[in-house]
Amino acid sequence: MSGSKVATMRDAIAALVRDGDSVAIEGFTHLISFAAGHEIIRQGRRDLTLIRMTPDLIYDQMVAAGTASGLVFSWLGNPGVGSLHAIRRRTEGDAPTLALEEYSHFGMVGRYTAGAMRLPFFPLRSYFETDLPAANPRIRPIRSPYGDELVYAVPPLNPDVTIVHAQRADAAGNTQIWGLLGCQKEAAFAADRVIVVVEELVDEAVIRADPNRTAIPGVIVDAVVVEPFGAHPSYSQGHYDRDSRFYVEWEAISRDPERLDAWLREWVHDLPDRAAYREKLGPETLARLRPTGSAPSGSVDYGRYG
Amino acid sequence: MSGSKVATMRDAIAALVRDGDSVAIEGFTHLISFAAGHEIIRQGRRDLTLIRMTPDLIYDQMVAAGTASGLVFSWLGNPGVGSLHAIRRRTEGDAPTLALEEYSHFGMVGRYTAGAMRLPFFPLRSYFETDLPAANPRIRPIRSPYGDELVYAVPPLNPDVTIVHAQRADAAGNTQIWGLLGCQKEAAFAADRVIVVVEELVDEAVIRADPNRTAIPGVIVDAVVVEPFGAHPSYSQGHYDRDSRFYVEWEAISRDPERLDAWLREWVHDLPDRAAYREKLGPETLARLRPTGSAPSGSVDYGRYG
Amino acid sequence: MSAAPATRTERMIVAAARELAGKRVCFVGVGLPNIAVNLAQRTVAPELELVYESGVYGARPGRLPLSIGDPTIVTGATAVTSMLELFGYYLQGGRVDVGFLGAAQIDRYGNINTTVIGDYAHPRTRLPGSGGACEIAIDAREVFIVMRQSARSFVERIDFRTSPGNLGGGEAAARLRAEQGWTGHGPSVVVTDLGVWRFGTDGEMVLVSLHPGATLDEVRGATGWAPAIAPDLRPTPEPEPEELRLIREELDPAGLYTR
Amino acid sequence: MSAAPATRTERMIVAAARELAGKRVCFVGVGLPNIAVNLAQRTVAPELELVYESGVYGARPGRLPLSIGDPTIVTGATAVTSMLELFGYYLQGGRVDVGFLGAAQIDRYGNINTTVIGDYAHPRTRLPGSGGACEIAIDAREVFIVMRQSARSFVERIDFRTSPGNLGGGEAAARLRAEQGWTGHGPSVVVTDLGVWRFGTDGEMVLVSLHPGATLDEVRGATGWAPAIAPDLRPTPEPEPEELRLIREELDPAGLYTR
Repeated sequence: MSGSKVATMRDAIAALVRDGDSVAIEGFTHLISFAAGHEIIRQGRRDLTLIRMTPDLIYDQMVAAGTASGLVFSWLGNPGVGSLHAIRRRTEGDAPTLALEEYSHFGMVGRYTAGAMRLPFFPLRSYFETDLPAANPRIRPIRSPYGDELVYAVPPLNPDVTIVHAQRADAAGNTQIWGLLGCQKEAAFAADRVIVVVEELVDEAVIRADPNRTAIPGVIVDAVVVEPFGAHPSYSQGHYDRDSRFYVEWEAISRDPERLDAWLREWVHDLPDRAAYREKLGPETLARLRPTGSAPSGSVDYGRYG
Repeated sequence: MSGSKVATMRDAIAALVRDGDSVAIEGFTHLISFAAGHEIIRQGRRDLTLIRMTPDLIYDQMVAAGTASGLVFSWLGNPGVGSLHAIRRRTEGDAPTLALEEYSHFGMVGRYTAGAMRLPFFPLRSYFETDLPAANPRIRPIRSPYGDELVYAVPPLNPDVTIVHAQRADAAGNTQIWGLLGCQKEAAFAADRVIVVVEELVDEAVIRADPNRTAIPGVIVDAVVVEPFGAHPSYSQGHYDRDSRFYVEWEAISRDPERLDAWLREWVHDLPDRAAYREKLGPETLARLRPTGSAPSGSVDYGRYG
Repeated sequence: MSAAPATRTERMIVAAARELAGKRVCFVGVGLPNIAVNLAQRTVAPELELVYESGVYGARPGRLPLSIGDPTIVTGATAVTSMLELFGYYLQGGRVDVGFLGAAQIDRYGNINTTVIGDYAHPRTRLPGSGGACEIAIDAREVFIVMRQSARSFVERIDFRTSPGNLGGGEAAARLRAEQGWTGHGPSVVVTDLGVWRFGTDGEMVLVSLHPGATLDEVRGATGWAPAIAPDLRPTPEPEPEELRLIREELDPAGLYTR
Repeated sequence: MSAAPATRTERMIVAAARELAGKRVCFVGVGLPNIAVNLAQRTVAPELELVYESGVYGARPGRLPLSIGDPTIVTGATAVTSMLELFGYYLQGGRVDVGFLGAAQIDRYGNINTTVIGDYAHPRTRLPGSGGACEIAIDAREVFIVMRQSARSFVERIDFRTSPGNLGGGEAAARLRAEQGWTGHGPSVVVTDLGVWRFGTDGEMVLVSLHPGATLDEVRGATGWAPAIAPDLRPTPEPEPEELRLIREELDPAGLYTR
């Protein structure tokens, strides 16, 4: 419909992510844009407030690289494996140097939803009788106007930039996702600027053939970056598997600051872009992560009318 | 997974809809279960509170047939055509006999959502400076716990029964919809009992092939009724068109109480079931409403993993 | 090949369509607004994205839909979502530039009644109610109103305020909208079968152009208050032949709305 | 064909799985709970529907997922939804029968800490935090806790209350839950590598069975308070060979979690 928003990752990050921004790279396990995170590190952004339900390895790397001064999150770990040690080193002990703002999962989802809907708060039945509201005074009780019942509220979350990886988009940024949907739609609608990174750039007709599959409309998207394998070691349903082996290996890398620095040099700073990362991963890794077979959704018929 | 919930419409309505119930037959223009509404009329239910964002012809018919004592809604008309005269006759003038509880569209959606989420209220930016809160005291102002901003709240809506028409379900009630989604998911999750009426009963494998397409999981469904063409004169995307001609004709039928009674006799009371209605419509009408061609969504690949 | 002269309804549609020049995202109501928006997309606003409250974004209707939930607005659309997302993320989220509203009654400040004529509890006429109108009036960045004008519809005092316009005046309305965080700036234009009205800083509508064939006397007779007339009142420009052709041949060949 | 004797971890998994007999909808955590739930589905609870907080309902994992967002839980599932719907409609909506939680620290009332060891602002150890645990503890009809037991994890006083259990006692907890409209009735069982605990009406956990090989002295040494022991304390029934086979050959062949 409108002009193309296709850009290189370098140009998209340079134009849309600024020092001091709040940045949400969302995607629950699935479709995490490591490619964008690495480019932010390469461009030396500073003082970012990093927002994610589950900071995952990408924020451990971005914190280790010195991009961040704060973290907004709901679960801080290497799922099924262990810790994010770079983040822990800056949050434990007498003088933490990373500001934490902590919610539960539903609290974070509610915050994005309030942000997307321009609500001044989102109510939820959570936090009762826990220490979380004391730890984070932005979690506040609110009384129902019906029968005086008490629930809790969380405030809206409106990132300066939301970055989402997806299976496909057209040049105008109309974006489709299948598999885990996480809170990408809410995080994108809540944001001031949106970057979509995709496995495949497709014709507008592909999107329009299945409008129920569209997660993010182009009208809220500022840049479309085409970056196959851009979510590795996270995954893209149907394209490649989660590299669980790398998640296990990260435990030892992350535990040792020198090893972590060396890793960042080798896999981020010394590489010009994601194409070089893909090449460095090598054909064996790409082959190892290929799905064992296909599982087609099947096609439904919307019918022509007029 | 679990036992079959497939039932006839007669048995489903007999078992699950009781005199005095609040009943939501949802579907915004699309997928309105006229088949269920007609069976409720045939079984002579009384004193129902009928809930729908847009009461549409089906509630005009159900009100005319004497099933209802109240109406909860947000837009009362024959879309693009005119009025619902049976309902108007019971709501205009000095002695209205149908209790109206009135919201806006987003208010109704918020009510279902609060019902589905077990929230004591849903906040929205609506109703400011209108006469709606005075007309309906259940619309109440609420202050944000952040910065004292004022918004409005609507209370949760939890129908005794929600009835939803859909393109397909499996025998356990796992239900998929494409095209307009309305607020069916919210209305179903908010309800105590759920009846799903479908164009096609499909194997569980069809549902599991495209889990993102599932609107309603079987675990909240009480009965699955297979009723092809069960939404006429509403429509089922991809199966048949909206019978706009009938919507235009309804204006004159509805305006004249005697004609309306005759219509109810001919098309509801004197027919045993939906199969007879389909037959009475005749092959020409069915052919007229066939889509002019197919518009396949295309298939996406979820991939096999392990 | 000489076409029949434009009817008043056609003039209303063409004038409304031209207001959409340069607009991006438009919330479409059914009937007249729908024809105006589709005309605009084919003429002055090729980039226009159509949003329907039924859950459709970026519709490409293959025929003129009778209702805003017609299957023709679904097939080939950019996105089709639940109404929670449509109203929450698109409309309340502030993504809609222009909302179109009709009205049974309107007052000089653009406040609208689509609920009842008479008393709310014992109405003379029960109208459809808000639907999404109340939210559109509050959340769309600006509101276009399209309606036929008469002394019964342009009234000194509306019987029920369904959708807020400029409330009791422009300054107070602007202050309230800012204080309460409304996305919308309220009504910006009213297009009728007699002319085009805009709103002054005092929040009151002013007749800025008169359709050829209509007279000021006619306007005064069809307005329930002493209407403000712009000092530089002009005739509404004539519809182009192509605009009339599109309406008559493509958008409403049966003349369901335009005759 | 004689199998190796059951390890303590295997006893813990089998005991947890058996608790799921007759249950319908289970919210699965990763790791040990995941193996227990999958074992239950293959043995005592064939009707069990698996819910993952990542947005999956009715999963049919083709392999043991390392994370709760693994692609293998998506392909072939009954429904995959946004997290707003998963947490809002499924969990808070009251559709989950059993939620599984782990813990870094637990007290006698089943209150759980997964946030920090030490002071919140200056923690000795920063743990993952709530994730969905806080909501599961409040909304799931009942909560099963699976964790290894030691004097460091079974403590008199937890450092931070992430997920509420029976608060300060059974009666007060039941009253609060009713008053505040929680769907959940709180923790009903704690399965450890030493035995199985249930909760009395006073809200305190009571050891009801002891795994063969574990002793009461061991339990007391691994509990930071004087534990209540059921008068009819029994040995936990031995795992069946088929249960062990399923764990060893199908569910965790690499022994990632069970050795």
